[in-house]
Amino acid sequence: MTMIFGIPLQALLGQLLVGLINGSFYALLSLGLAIIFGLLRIINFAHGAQYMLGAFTAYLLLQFAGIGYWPALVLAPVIVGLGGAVVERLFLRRLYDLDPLYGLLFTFGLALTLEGTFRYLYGASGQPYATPAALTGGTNLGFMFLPIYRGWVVIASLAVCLATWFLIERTKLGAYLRAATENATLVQVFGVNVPVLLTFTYGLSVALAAFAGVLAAPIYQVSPLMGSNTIIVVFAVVVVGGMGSIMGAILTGYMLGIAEGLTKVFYPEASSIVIFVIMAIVLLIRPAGLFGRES
Amino acid sequence: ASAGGVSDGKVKIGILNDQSGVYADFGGKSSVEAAKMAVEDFGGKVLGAPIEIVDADHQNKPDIASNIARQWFDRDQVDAIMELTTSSVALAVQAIAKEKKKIDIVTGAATTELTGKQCSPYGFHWAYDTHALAVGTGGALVKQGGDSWFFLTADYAFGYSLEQQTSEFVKANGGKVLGSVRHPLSTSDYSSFLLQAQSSGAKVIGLANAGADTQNAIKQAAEFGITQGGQRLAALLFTLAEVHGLGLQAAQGLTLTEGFYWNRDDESRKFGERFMKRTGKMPNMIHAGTYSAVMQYLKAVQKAGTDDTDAVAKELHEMPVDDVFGRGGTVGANGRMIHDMYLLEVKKPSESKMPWDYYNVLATIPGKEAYIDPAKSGCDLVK
Amino acid sequence: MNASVEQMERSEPRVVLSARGLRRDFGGFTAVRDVDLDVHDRRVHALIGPNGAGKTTVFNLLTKFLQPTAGKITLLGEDITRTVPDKVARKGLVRSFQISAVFPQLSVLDNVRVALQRKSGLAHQFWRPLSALNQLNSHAENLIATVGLTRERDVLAADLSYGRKRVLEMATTLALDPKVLLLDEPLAGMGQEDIGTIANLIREVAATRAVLMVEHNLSVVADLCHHVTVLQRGEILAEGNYDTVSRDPRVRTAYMGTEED
Amino acid sequence: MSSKSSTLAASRSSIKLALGLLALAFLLAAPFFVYPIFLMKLLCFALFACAFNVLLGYTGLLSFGHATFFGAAAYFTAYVVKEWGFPPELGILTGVVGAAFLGLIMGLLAIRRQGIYFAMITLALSQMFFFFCLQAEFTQGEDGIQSVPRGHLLGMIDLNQPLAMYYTVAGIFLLGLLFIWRFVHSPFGMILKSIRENETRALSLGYAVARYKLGAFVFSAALAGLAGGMKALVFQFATLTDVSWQMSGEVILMTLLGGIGTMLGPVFGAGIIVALGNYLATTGFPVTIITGVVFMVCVLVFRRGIVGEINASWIGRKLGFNQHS
Amino acid sequence: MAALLEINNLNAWYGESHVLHGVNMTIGEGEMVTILGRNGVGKTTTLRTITGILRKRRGEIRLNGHDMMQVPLHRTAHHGLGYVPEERGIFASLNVIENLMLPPAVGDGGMSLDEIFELFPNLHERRNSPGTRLSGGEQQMLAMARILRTGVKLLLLDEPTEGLAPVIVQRIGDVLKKLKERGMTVLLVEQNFRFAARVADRFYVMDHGMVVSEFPVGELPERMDTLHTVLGV
Ligand SMILES: Nc1ncnc2c1ncn2[C@@H]1O[C@H](COP(=O)(O)OP(=O)(O)OP(=O)(O)O)[C@@H](O)[C@H]1O
Ligand SMILES: Nc1ncnc2c1ncn2[C@@H]1O[C@H](COP(=O)(O)OP(=O)(O)OP(=O)(O)O)[C@@H](O)[C@H]1O
Ligand SMILES: [Mg+2]
Ligand SMILES: [Mg+2]
Repeated sequence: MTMIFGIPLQALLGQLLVGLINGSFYALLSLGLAIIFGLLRIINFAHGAQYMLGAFTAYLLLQFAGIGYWPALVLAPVIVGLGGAVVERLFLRRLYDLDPLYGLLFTFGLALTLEGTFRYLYGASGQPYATPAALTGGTNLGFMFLPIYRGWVVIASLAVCLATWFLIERTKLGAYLRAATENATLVQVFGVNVPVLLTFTYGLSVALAAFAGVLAAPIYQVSPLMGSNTIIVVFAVVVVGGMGSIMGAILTGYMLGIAEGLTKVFYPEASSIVIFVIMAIVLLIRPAGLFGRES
Repeated sequence: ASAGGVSDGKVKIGILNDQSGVYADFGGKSSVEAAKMAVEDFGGKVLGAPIEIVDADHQNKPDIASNIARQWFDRDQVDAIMELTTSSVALAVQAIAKEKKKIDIVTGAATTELTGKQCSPYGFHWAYDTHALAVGTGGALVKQGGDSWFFLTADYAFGYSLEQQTSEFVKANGGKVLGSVRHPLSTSDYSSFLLQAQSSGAKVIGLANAGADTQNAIKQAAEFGITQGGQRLAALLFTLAEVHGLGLQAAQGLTLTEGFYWNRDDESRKFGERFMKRTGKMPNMIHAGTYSAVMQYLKAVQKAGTDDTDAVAKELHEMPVDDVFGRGGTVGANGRMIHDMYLLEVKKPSESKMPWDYYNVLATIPGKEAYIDPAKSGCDLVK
Repeated sequence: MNASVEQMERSEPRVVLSARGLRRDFGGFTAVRDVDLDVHDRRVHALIGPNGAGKTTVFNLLTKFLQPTAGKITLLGEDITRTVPDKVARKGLVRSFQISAVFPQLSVLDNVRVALQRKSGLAHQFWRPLSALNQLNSHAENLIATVGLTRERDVLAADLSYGRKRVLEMATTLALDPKVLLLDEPLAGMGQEDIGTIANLIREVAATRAVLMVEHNLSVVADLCHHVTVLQRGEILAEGNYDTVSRDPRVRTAYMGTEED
Repeated sequence: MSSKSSTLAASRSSIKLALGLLALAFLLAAPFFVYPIFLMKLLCFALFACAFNVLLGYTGLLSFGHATFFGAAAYFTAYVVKEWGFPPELGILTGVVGAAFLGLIMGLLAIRRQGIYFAMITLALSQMFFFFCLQAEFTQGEDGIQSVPRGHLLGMIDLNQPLAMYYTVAGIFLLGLLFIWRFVHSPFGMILKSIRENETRALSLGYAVARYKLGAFVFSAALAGLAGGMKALVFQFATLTDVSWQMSGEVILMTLLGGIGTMLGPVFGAGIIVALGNYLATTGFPVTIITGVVFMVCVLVFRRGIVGEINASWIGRKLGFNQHS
Repeated sequence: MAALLEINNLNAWYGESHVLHGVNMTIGEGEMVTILGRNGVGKTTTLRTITGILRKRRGEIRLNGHDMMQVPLHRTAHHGLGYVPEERGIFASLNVIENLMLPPAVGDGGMSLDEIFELFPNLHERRNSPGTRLSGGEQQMLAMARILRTGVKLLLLDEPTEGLAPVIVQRIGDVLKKLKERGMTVLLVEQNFRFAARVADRFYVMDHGMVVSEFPVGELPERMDTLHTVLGV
């Protein structure tokens, strides 16, 4: 058997794949965060809670309406995204002219409230959500046993990331969004309703988080706390990638997922802080992040 | 006047636990119900004085817990505090109770420190501890054939001590430990670790962690086909509430140790169903433990004829425990309540005949084996 | 040109700040290229050019708010190409900003005192009461009087008009007693009366030090400046005294904006 | 006119003096009416929030990792007092020095960036510290360092007497507040203020801005450490709660609620949050929901905080509280 | 000629600084009017106030008789107002085509892409480059072209010739003349006299945030002397 640093090559390949799966969630979440930050200049602390909401909405749809995984994959993001749009309309909008710190603090409060509410209603230990029948089981890839659902997660996240990237980088709507980031006033003068655009953007990014939540539901427990730990790591991912860079956020998400995965093999104790360490190093060397432009 | 030895005409018991945080399902509000059931079963009065239950949510913050504990003792004439989820809270409150000369009975926390170096003449540890869990799952499972182990260990003291104690019993019973991997607290993805566990070829994968960590690990183990592959999962700290949260689909085949199972015999079933009516769920060992602790405390007051702390503590140390939870239990000089533990296996969905019918009882671990001999506990109250 | 200017020109003033081959790229875009600049003691040197020509960028390079891509900068004989802004300031090269730079929630007096604090050695004293700063009052008040802000002494800087803010900024800049003064459009947004005051002030100040200023008010440039450098697209288009430069047809097309006479 | 304004000024300052004396009297008499442990906890958190406010309110830096200093000092104090038998005053001093040292390290990294980046970096670094505390031997993991002896202050005063402990805490609190007052209203504080107002301008005036910010950061960390060390003695334990990011969030909330950049705002903010935490414990209503809602309401409609609003109100103007500097 | 744009007693502020002090103007339909004035007298500010970018304003603005003071910023274009800012406002993250297609069409009679490329062949050549890689002149063309596509009725141009080579200035002059033939109304801010004289029907001269004089192009020669003093050139 080929060995690398005392680890069989096969196992290493498996771990790389596993890292990629993990990175899928980071990519989806940091993508939404990067969009919100890039276009709205708000650090969305509630992103983790909205991820959790996605998972819970899927769970509730199943419990109370008998709506299964596949419809929920579309419905839950729509529902949560609409909720996000309402939040933007009612509250966030008032904060755009203020120091971005207030946006951070508001969404922090929002996150606490959402998590608190769900913990109050459903307890902390989480709810089960079964893997959809079509995706149960796994295949033996030779170097590892790959649960089919995990493969689906990678594909779905890649597809959604790319679609979002396409929407923002390659369509008219995206052109408005990008132009509004550079000079919102001028885009308004051209007759584009930027406020509505911003509402849409926030809703979309929140929907991305919720989508990640639905994807996560069969893997992780559907728990009110599932977002709060993830979100801090995802912040670090976005800082490493460079805030506001969409492709940067996606790539960094996958990269750090893999980096974390490898750390779990070579030095598992450090796997929770490896991303923070990378962040500190990147900030020292390239303060604007790997893909960011210095403002 | 008829209150006799009850100091302020009332016996007040405080249930202090986590009601909104990560351990809320462990005991939480339902434990308060269990305590109230005990009061009712006792008859609502002791020595003619009314019994009152108060409760508070310590939010897992020792400072809030200690604030409440002091106020309860100093101002509200609370006579005893029970449950005390999570070790930092339990240790802090036990220290206060010791200082104030009041009784505390811990059912929520796992650390053996409570009856070890930090023991108190007025402190009791009722439902379980890390040692009992390790003996139960580690020792008993080896006897069932699970003789090679790999640990997934939460990377902090609690995880280490579970792993280390369990390893001892695995080895003591002729098994061997093939390896372990330490994962950070609150890891959400265990696939890396599970792959390592899988490739170790161990017969048993021991989960030396707690709460959401264990749940996620189990769920993902099912996904990676670990149990289908013939390996057995053993959760070192896991209760019925979490099995319920996971669902049998994901939890089937899991081995664990608890101090109570409602569907074990008629008496426990009767208790379970009464509890179910009030709370909507079946009791785990913490709920039942809290019930037992309240009950035993009231019996002790009754027997002592007073609620004076020294007298009650003396009775608590001396009286045998015999209720639905602690059958044939005894209390050591270090405050440890010694009772039988059960090695349990989670049923397949097809085997489960009714809601909450989750376990097969694999073995009963006698209390003497499960718990540290008080003489060796390190508690300086034991001479 | 007035008499005093001519008088000064006779004694050969030394170069205090000089740049050679200054260049700055932003990504692919070169904002400043091959700029050579000599700023003389006791002279007013104007840097003019169309918007976006790179004037502010040159200022940023000289004061180290930006690092040059290439080139060398010398201040009082010392190479300062790779130092940091606050150090440059402590060496005596002080700038004002194109967009008014005051401390809005401090009073006029406090604005000036903050500037005076540095040399007084009080700046780092966290153990002394604020009243320790009173020793700076008379100096500060003098400066405030010089720029004609005495009446506004206790007004918050935020409450000053735009022009008065610029005046205040001059006062804080002067408080540092700089050897070389860089002024980015010091007269922009000022009323006619302030323009007179400040123009005179600049003239006075320049009697003992070097001044480099960016200014679009050409009559003031004509009146004040001994030497004019015209920038266009990051490069020096023309140089010389005002009369020479303003007769240069390239300057007229690129900057002054009239082709006919 | 001048005589009128001077009598107004005189009556203002006498009103302020009266209010100050009233507050002092309250502080002295409080343990006879209110539960002392609760008061002490309040004072610890109030000092913590005030220390935090030095940074946010007077330097314009939002640290999302201040629990590190509070919690670390609690651990240091608890450890040296319990394991090495240090007297309480030395124990607290160890906490302060330790916190200041951590502040220096975190500050060196974080002040390289501004605004939200600064916030994120402090958050990430404090998460690293949290994991360190979780795993380090000396913190005893989730058990925490328990049963820390309070000892005798200066070898004479028995701190196990609740009142002795209370007056010690009150004294340290007042001292800390005085320190902060002096620091903020000093020539150095003036520079900090000018940096907050216009960083580039301060730089162009020749101030090594980074060093001033670092100074403020370390000072704030040290005082947070003072609060943390004190808390370890009051409660006689040090646990992970105090280094968690939720604690960092809580101190922000206290400051925001009381009034950012006001001297006494954080004290009121801390009072409300601590009281709320205690009160809600027995009502069965989840604390996080309330906390979250308070956060949102503050940001949306109440940005100046309680003291800030009072200062800006009619009464505040009359008393001259809203004057600058 | 019907008045397309009427401005009465317009005041505007940047923060606390009062920049426009009662500007009055009337632009007829199909007219091409130029505002002259030294740097900083408020020409740009006047345009920014008309578009509504500067919201701190008082007075009256009527477009086609419609009160524009209450119209939200993103609706002004739909009333037929097109704006080419002084700094051109080319978006760096969009390429030429995207920049060109960005403003939504708000009326009929906008130019087609073909017409635009015929008018500005350079843009066709560079259609796939990022907007900011263009030379200053090309950027200026792009900024104008982008508005011409939308079919607005009134074009506000801020110094379209600034920093451009004479040959491009000439081209832009031709374009403006063509637009005029099509009936487009233009309000131009310009420092370049000769250029302005070539295209404009009428002039406003501004100083200190006010209109100080107004005259038709025919009077230009006899006004030259006074203009020299007012404009300081
Ligand atoms: N940080 C930057 N990144 C990219 N480009 C920049 C940056 N700063 C300036 N530029 C560009 O460099 C050029 C010169 O800018 P600069 O501000 O120096 O001009 P200026 O001569 O001061 O103009 P003005 O008279 O308008 O102040 C401009 O084209 C500008 O867009
Ligand atoms: N954003 C701003 N904030 C504050 N003052 C401003 C701002 N923009 C312009 N001003 C001031 O308003 C006045 C008018 O500016 P405006 O840009 O309208 O002049 P202009 O006539 O267009 O000059 P130019 O020929 O240089 O373009 C000037 O004094 C300018 O300094
Ligand atoms: Mg400039
Ligand atoms: Mg202009």
